[in-house]
Amino acid sequence: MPRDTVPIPGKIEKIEILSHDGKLDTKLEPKLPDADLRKLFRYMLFTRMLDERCLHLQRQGRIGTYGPCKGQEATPLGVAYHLRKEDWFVPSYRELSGFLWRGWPVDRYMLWWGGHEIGSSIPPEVNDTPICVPIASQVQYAAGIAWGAKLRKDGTVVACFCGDGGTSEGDFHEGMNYATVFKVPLVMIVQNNQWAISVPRHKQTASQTIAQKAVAYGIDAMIVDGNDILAVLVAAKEAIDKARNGGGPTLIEAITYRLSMHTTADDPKKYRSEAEVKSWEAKDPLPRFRDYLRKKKLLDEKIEAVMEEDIRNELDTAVAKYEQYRHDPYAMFDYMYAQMTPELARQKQELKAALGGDVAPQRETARTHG
Amino acid sequence: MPRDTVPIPGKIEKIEILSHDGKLDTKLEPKLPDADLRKLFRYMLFTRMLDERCLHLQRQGRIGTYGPCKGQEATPLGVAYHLRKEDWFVPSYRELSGFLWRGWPVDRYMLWWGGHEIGSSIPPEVNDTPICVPIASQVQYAAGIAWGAKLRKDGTVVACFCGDGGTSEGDFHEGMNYATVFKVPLVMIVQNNQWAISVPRHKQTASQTIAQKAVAYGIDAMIVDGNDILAVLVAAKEAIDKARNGGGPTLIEAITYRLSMHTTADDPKKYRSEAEVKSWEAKDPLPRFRDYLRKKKLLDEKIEAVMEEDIRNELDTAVAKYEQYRHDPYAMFDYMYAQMTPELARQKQELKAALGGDVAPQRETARTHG
Amino acid sequence: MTDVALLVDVGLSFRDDLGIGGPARLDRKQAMAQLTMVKALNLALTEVMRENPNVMMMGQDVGIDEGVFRVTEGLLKEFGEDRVVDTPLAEAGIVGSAVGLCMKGFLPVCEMQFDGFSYQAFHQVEGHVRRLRNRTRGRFTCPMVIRMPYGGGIRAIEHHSEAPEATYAHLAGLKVVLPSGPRNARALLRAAILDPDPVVVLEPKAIYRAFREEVPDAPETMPIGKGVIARPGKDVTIITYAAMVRTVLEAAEELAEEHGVDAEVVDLLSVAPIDNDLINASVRKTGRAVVVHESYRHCGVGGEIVARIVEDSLMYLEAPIKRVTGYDTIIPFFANEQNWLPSSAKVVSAALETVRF
Amino acid sequence: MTDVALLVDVGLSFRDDLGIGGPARLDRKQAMAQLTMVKALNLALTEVMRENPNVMMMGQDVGIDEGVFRVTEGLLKEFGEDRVVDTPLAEAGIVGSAVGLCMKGFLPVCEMQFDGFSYQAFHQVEGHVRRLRNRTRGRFTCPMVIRMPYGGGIRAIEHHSEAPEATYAHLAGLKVVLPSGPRNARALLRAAILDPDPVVVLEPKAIYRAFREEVPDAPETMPIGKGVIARPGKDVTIITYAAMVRTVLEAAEELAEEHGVDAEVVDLLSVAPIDNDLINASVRKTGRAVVVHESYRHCGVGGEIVARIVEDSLMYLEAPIKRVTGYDTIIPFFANEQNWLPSSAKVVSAALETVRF
Ligand SMILES: Cc1ncc(C[n+]2csc(CCOP(=O)(O)OP(=O)(O)O)c2C)c(N)n1
Ligand SMILES: Cc1ncc(C[n+]2csc(CCOP(=O)(O)OP(=O)(O)O)c2C)c(N)n1
Ligand SMILES: [Mg+2]
Ligand SMILES: [Mg+2]
Repeated sequence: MPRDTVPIPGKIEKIEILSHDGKLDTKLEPKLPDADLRKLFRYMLFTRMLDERCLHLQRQGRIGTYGPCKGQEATPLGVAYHLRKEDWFVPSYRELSGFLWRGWPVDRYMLWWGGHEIGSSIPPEVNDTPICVPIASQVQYAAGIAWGAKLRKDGTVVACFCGDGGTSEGDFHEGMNYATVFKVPLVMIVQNNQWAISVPRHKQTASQTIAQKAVAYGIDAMIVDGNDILAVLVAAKEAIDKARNGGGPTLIEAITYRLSMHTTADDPKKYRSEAEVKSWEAKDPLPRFRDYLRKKKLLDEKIEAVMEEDIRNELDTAVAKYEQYRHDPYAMFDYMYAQMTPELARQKQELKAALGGDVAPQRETARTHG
Repeated sequence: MPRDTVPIPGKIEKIEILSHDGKLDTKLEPKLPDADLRKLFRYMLFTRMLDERCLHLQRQGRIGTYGPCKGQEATPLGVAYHLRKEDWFVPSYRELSGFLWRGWPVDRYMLWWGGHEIGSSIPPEVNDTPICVPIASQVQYAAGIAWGAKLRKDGTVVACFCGDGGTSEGDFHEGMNYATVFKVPLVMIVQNNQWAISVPRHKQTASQTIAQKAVAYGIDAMIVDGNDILAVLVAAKEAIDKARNGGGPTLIEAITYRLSMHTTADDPKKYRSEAEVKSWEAKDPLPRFRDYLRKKKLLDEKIEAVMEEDIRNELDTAVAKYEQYRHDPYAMFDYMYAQMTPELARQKQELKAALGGDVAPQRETARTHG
Repeated sequence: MTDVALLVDVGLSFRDDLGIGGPARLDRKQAMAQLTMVKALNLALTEVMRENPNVMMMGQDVGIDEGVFRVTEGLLKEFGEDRVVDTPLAEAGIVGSAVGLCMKGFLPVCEMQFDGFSYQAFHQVEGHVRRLRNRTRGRFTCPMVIRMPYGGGIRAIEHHSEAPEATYAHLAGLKVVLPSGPRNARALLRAAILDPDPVVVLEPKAIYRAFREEVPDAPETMPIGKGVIARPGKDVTIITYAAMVRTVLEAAEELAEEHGVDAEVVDLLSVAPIDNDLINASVRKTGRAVVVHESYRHCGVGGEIVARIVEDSLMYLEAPIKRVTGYDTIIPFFANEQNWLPSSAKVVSAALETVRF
Repeated sequence: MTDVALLVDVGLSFRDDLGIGGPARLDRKQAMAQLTMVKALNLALTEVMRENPNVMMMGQDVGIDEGVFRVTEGLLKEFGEDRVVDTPLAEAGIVGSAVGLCMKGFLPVCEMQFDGFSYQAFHQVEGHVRRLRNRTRGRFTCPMVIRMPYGGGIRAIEHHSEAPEATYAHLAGLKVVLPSGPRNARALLRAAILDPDPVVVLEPKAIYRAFREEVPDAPETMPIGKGVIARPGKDVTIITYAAMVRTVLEAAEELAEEHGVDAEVVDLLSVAPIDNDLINASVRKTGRAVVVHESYRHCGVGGEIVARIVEDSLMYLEAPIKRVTGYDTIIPFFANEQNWLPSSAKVVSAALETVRF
């Protein structure tokens, strides 16, 4: 074949099950126990309400800058649902629904945004990694955890998340390459929410889809409507099962939208139209899932009201717990090394002297300084 | 389409024209002037002989560690042939044939391997960048040069080279992404010589071809037999023309083989079989092109003998020139900044004191130390 | 071997009469505007971009969003998409492609969105930006600027409060400047862009909007590598830079008012090159020194300053030199960051110990 | 808050009686083998990998090729592909995936093929490796080793002769060790692997095979952060580490023989933590100091050492402290690198100036 077109290897599948206008593909509809469906909804709602509460706390200066996840509740939840406890959930920072599902305490989430390291301290019984700030850097350790899982032959799977913007970083590429070369049990989910702060998806990469980046690593990909939790559940299950069975990584592009600002420091009006936001509000995962469950008679206004009330109470408790937290001003020295170095011991004494001797754990609200 | 396979966008073409056993696809055969064909051959031969000479110089301790390019002469040459003077040639380190075609002085090449910065100082009339040691880092500046060309609207094109191993680096990914997002006139050639030192191609990436990595960036790719200069000439022309006409980047995977060691510090017997090397020796680009030209009556043993004799003389002259080079021991201070800082001036004095005053330019052969 | 032609080429004129001092030396008669540092930096960018069509501004969200701190406000509108570029999310991509742009004669100003993400580009800075001139014996140069918000104090999340000046200053071939107020920020950024070599501009984000300063109408440059006396004094020299200049000046007031100690405050403005003469002249006068910076102490700029004093002025020293710095720990998440940062109180007690030694 | 359990867990026993000294202190009766540093490092790796199945060796060409310097000779054969891994060509990938392996309980030893390419992984080291324990309040830790051939002197091409110790030492959360001979190389690498925190091991490639040393049969560790007196003396303290220890010892001989100057040579072995007590004890004894290292002077480890001396022992100083270092230029391509590197002659004249001050 002196000159020929070579077929491009690989497969991209696209899955939508519950459309934003309520159309349901019953053939593809996942068959989950009713209780689970309701529980998923509760987590979705909880996420939405916690997110709102955090915005509120931020406005009152009770936490710092906050990065909301409104509109992106379905994807992390649908993925987390199919993970086992022993599996690993490796988030970026917009996977609140997944954190909650996995058992991350609510007050720890607030503590993170409130400027406390303890917010990164995942409870010992949960195999999550904390919020990861340097974009896409988590893809590298996700690949490493999954590699470790393969070496340990312990049958665990890693689900890792990043954003559409994250795919531009070298770390995304290197992590994907390692994961695929070593054929590790990794499910890589890109939450394509159309924006990386002010940079729209089409300025981020010239590829028509994010999913097709899988071709570069010789693996298959899926595109799901990331606002359709049913589609996410189906895609995630397939990818997780495949990973668990030694089939290696899958790339999932979840098409979604950041309905709110990038963070509370951001003003999205500067770079995107109201009309665009409106059009995506119509695709909001939460009402969509609610309507589905109502049709199934798993929800009604009364149940929802009780749910909301319960959640509100839980949030109140969590906020109270958050605000009771007292941090140790000297703890900065204590976790640098397993054994404190002489120099750090000396510097700890310096700080003690500066603070006028041993100071009891402090309560510093977000307003204390600045 | 609730569940569907999405076609993967993009196109990969494969081009072979002159097979290693002499079969020629006359329909695809590029129509170059006879003089150019002969000139190309002369450069190929020159490259081979210079490469051998450098190995020899290294063994005698007259240059340092040397990285040969034996077997990879066709690709850089075929690409460079279609570049205009104003275009840019951005190599890695195995593109000797291209350097020569572009007008890089032979003694400068030796000076580079002899440990002299002047070997990186490209003559002002040549738009080349010097040998680039950190793998794939050149892809980033190649993208930048091409971007600059687009901004300047000067109609120039950039041809950048890296190895199969290089595609694993984050820099390759980021550079390709920038080049494609900004749709710059870049032709990215990956010399897939099957090995990255001791790491075989299949351990470098799980993708079936290097070419398909283009899909990740939404562009087309070509696979050429990199040992077939006719195929390279055709592919390069198309990609360069496309770039020049605003069509954006193309990824070319040139399938070739490193016939020699990685560098003189390397022992390939540790990691690859004699049989494999033998099988590729049969595909050597040099005899293949020579036979083609002989069939065309553009070469015969006599012409070749004269050519070899001429080249040998040129190499002798270059070696003599190389060995006459005297470097200024203080030059290390002179090119750090446009204007020397006071601290560097002080340190320069320190060195002068240490060397016992102003020292004339030195002759340091590779054997002087260590 | 100095490339004088190039100096002229990019319009570099480090004439001394254009050099301005710190806040204490604003004595020329000119129309003045009261600007924050953000506005002053924006002004410098606008001015240089108007003067020289080769200057480009590139980075994440620097275009339509006008920078997350709004330093690039109005630039996209005035100069268009070719010159003010929203790049894909890759720091090494920004810096690496800027190296190529330099080879095509552009003067790119690269924004790293935060100090903590500049490390993603580190290998391009180390491997190419700082080496290009030397490696090619002047055939190619890298007249780019890498600017980034620097340091702590704004209650930001992890990786947004880093102080990497020593890391950059250690890399031969770079220049590293740190403005301490609106006026010198504008002058230093201008100087950095016009400089024929790569300059890292670390902009103390804690004072981006903390105060305003009079800034003259006409563009100014400052010589890179020269510090200023921010407050003259005779009892002890306190050497510092960036946001810490304010902290130290506050400490100096307290030292004067409460303790009768007259501190001289040196604002370095640049840590590579560093103003050896100024440091030593002041220490020779006072005989005592304290160094203050917010980055890690270990192998920080403070050690370098001490070594410079010891090399040139040991015999003038009447007391050990104290370093008041960030501790050798990860800078705490923001609830506790103020305990990590040098404070005016910490400076006062270090100065008193030094004076009372 | 120290994680004592973990210390015990990974078998760490920094008992003082196991601590060994420099070349001068090889006094225990044991079977000895004459090894080069490469062989000694190889021995350490082999020993630890035999003892602990969680130890992995990973990097470019560390498997079938046994490392470009052959430090990993025999490992693939003995421990198999799962534990000795030829990685794809991406340094951040090596270090970043190793962070994940740590979370799964492995103890990865990452090889950077050369010092000059470790910068490609810098953001992973800065952003995760050194932060993981603190960020998670001990939930996750990073007991990895990043080892690399270090420094100049082997006539290698560009980027193969870098000395990044100050860059790593400045990053709080890392430990940085630099062996100076086969025996301490083996002991330090072992200690680094067993250490519950990340350790950067910089292996001076100039002395990889330059000489042999007796190495006992039984595995040894050395406490990280402690230096040794490589040569006792009374007139001037010369503080150094890595390949420069040999250079300095040579200079010390010349000083003694030709100039009657008795130099004490301190081999730091670790620059983070740094052995403050040893440095100051020696300087208090001699009253004079010279610091020698091959990396850039500006913001290098030398400045830190001077600052430590000034902080603790200023009043013992009888002369300025000289720094003999690589210059603040890109290390020249190899034909001229010897003029850049500190030499025994440069050390002698600095020491004489200091003594005769
Ligand atoms: C390495 C790095 N560079 C820059 C930033 C600053 N930053 C924070 S979020 C963000 C955009 C991320 O976009 P995307 O990956 O699409 O995620 P999204 O915020 O949309 O969820 C940027 C540039 C960062 N956190 N890390
Ligand atoms: C960033 C970086 N990492 C490691 C190396 C060391 N190294 C030099 S060549 C090489 C292999 C390169 O393989 P490939 O890209 O396929 O090019 P080839 O040598 O086969 O032409 C390696 C690992 C380097 N030069 N740069
Ligand atoms: Mg996004
Ligand atoms: Mg190769």
